[in-house]
Amino acid sequence: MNAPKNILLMSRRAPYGSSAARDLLDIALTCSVFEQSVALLLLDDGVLQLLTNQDPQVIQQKNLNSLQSSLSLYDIEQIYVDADALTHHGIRHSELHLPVTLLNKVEISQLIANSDVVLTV
Amino acid sequence: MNAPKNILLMSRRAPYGSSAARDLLDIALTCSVFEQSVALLLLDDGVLQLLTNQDPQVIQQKNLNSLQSSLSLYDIEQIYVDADALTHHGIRHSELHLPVTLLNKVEISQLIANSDVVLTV
Amino acid sequence: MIFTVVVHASPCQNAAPESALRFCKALLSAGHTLHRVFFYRDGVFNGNQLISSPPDELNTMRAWQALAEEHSIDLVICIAAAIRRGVLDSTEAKRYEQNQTNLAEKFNLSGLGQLVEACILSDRVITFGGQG
Amino acid sequence: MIFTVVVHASPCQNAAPESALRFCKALLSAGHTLHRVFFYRDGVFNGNQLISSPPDELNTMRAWQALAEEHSIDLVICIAAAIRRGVLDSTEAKRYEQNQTNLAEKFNLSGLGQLVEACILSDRVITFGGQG
Amino acid sequence: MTSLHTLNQAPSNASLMQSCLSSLQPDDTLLLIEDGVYWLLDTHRAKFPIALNIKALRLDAQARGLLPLVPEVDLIEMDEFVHLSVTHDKIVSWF
Amino acid sequence: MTSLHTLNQAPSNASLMQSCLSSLQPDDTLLLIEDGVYWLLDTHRAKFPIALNIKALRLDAQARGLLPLVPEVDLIEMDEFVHLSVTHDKIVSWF
Repeated sequence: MNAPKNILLMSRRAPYGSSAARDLLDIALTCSVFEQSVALLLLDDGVLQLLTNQDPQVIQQKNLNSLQSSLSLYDIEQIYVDADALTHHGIRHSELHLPVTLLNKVEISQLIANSDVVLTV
Repeated sequence: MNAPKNILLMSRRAPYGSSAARDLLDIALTCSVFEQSVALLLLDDGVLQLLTNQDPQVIQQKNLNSLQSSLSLYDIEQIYVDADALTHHGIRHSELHLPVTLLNKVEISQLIANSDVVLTV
Repeated sequence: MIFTVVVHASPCQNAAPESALRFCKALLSAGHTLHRVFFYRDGVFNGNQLISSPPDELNTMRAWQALAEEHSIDLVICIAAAIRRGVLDSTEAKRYEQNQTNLAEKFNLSGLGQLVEACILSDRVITFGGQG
Repeated sequence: MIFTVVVHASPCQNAAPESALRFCKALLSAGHTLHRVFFYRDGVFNGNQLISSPPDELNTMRAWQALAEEHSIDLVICIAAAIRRGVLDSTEAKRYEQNQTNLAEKFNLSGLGQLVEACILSDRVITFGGQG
Repeated sequence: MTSLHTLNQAPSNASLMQSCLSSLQPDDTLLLIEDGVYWLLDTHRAKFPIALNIKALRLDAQARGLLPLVPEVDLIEMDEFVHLSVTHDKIVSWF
Repeated sequence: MTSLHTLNQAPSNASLMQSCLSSLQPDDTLLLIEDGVYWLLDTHRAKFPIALNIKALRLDAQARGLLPLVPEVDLIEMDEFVHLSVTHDKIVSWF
């Protein structure tokens, strides 16, 4: 058995306009099932995936907030957010649905550097 | 028989990375067959569609320059290019494959205003 | 007024087809006429019969069919785009030597001329597209 | 080295699948191993049997098949993404009560676990994607 | 002739918004749909010209959790989308 | 660990390039592929840090008519793409 890898899942996409946010979560849950160390990194419009109060039933889509809430059940706790992107959108940390770690640009580049595999969605 | 409409076909996309450029030309030729007045407007990365010296055989795609050359056979002469976009990419008028009319932002907004139908690709 | 709606994006990965559907329903509710829905580029995947959606999600293909059923809407798929992407009725399947088909009922394959004709005959044309 | 290649985009509208193909050929020429090609999201359309391309254009689906034939490559299509988008083999067609199929030979439907397993077993993983 | 402009991409696509804004005539309307509704967030909206006629689809804003964060007065229903497409002479789609 | 970054979108997607550039470490390489090769045009390239290791796929540049317009020294073949993905510890794809 190989040692667990550090898999980083990265997304820059807003939710619902495309399926990227949901597809990212599906990979994350699968990584967890395979007992890999998985981290999520949300950049640019990707930070919008974490806004609270989502109500996508009105456009007949699954609620991402509910899926996000299940991440901790799978021991996925490393959720990293680009602090500059939050500022860019004028969103406060408290308006996010999950506990996250804010990173600056240098920390983001180090997170990428320290990962074994990076998957983009 | 209705009077011919002024149909404006607009694209902001670079060629080959997506099929937008080719799909735009296909609509243009069809408009001409239906004897409508058709104009092309290329904005942003769309101006890159007109670069000369394209050689997409190496990536097994059809050469857009050849398709573009056939536009005049269909009496499609109104090809408008965003002058600012050319400047942005540092491309000279002489590096374009077809004779085009350069427009500034005000002229672009007037061209859109004066069209009966605008189709985006 | 007479409307034509153009769809450039595939369902699942893109919200554009669902927006287009809601717009069609709203214009019909307001008493307007929907001359045609024209599916171009990756939009041709809207007419793929083989799509199955989870029970709590919208099946866009079935929703188009239901709309066509209720209001006799002309759902036209660009034939050239469909052949490149593999969305075939039985005529095209025969022509391209395929022994399976996947074009959903209520959708028809036809040429880009149907888009241009719709532009000529409609008071308003609106495109729903995505990146790519 | 052992590579895995991931493809997120559909052919026709997007250059990513063709880039992925060229990359696969180049790594095999260099003597590396291609553990798997995994098709996710709209990438599942790469395995649509019903695609026909004009004679002077690349048929990406056939090119993947030829690669798999020559080098025994594992071409895996994400089953959940494929069912939503309507790319079915005969088992799934039966399960979803469809009487046609369109999964091309040499491609196999399987779960996202095949992507994660590939990440574990490969030295390098590279994704080819597009907007959307 | 007037135009209704629709725009469906999130704020990282700044060049799309720039092209759209510079093509607007005074009597045109900009309608934000799908991921375009995020442009209503204060930090983005502040960059728009004051005289701009701007609206966004309520359904898309509600789906994305934006109702507490954006001005109620800018939100419209689907029937108003249809109405705007009738009262303007044509529709220009930015995507 | 070093990364090979690939980027495949044209210059109107400025925020993608910005995210990519700010995530680069000194020993990383940026490889422009597909529509990403347009970033090699002088006006765009001038904005990159001088120390950046940057390459672009020749096939994609040739297809798009860029050979007369971009520096020959930056162009690489497919086998060098594979080589770069071996000599870096992982690949990060920006699209």
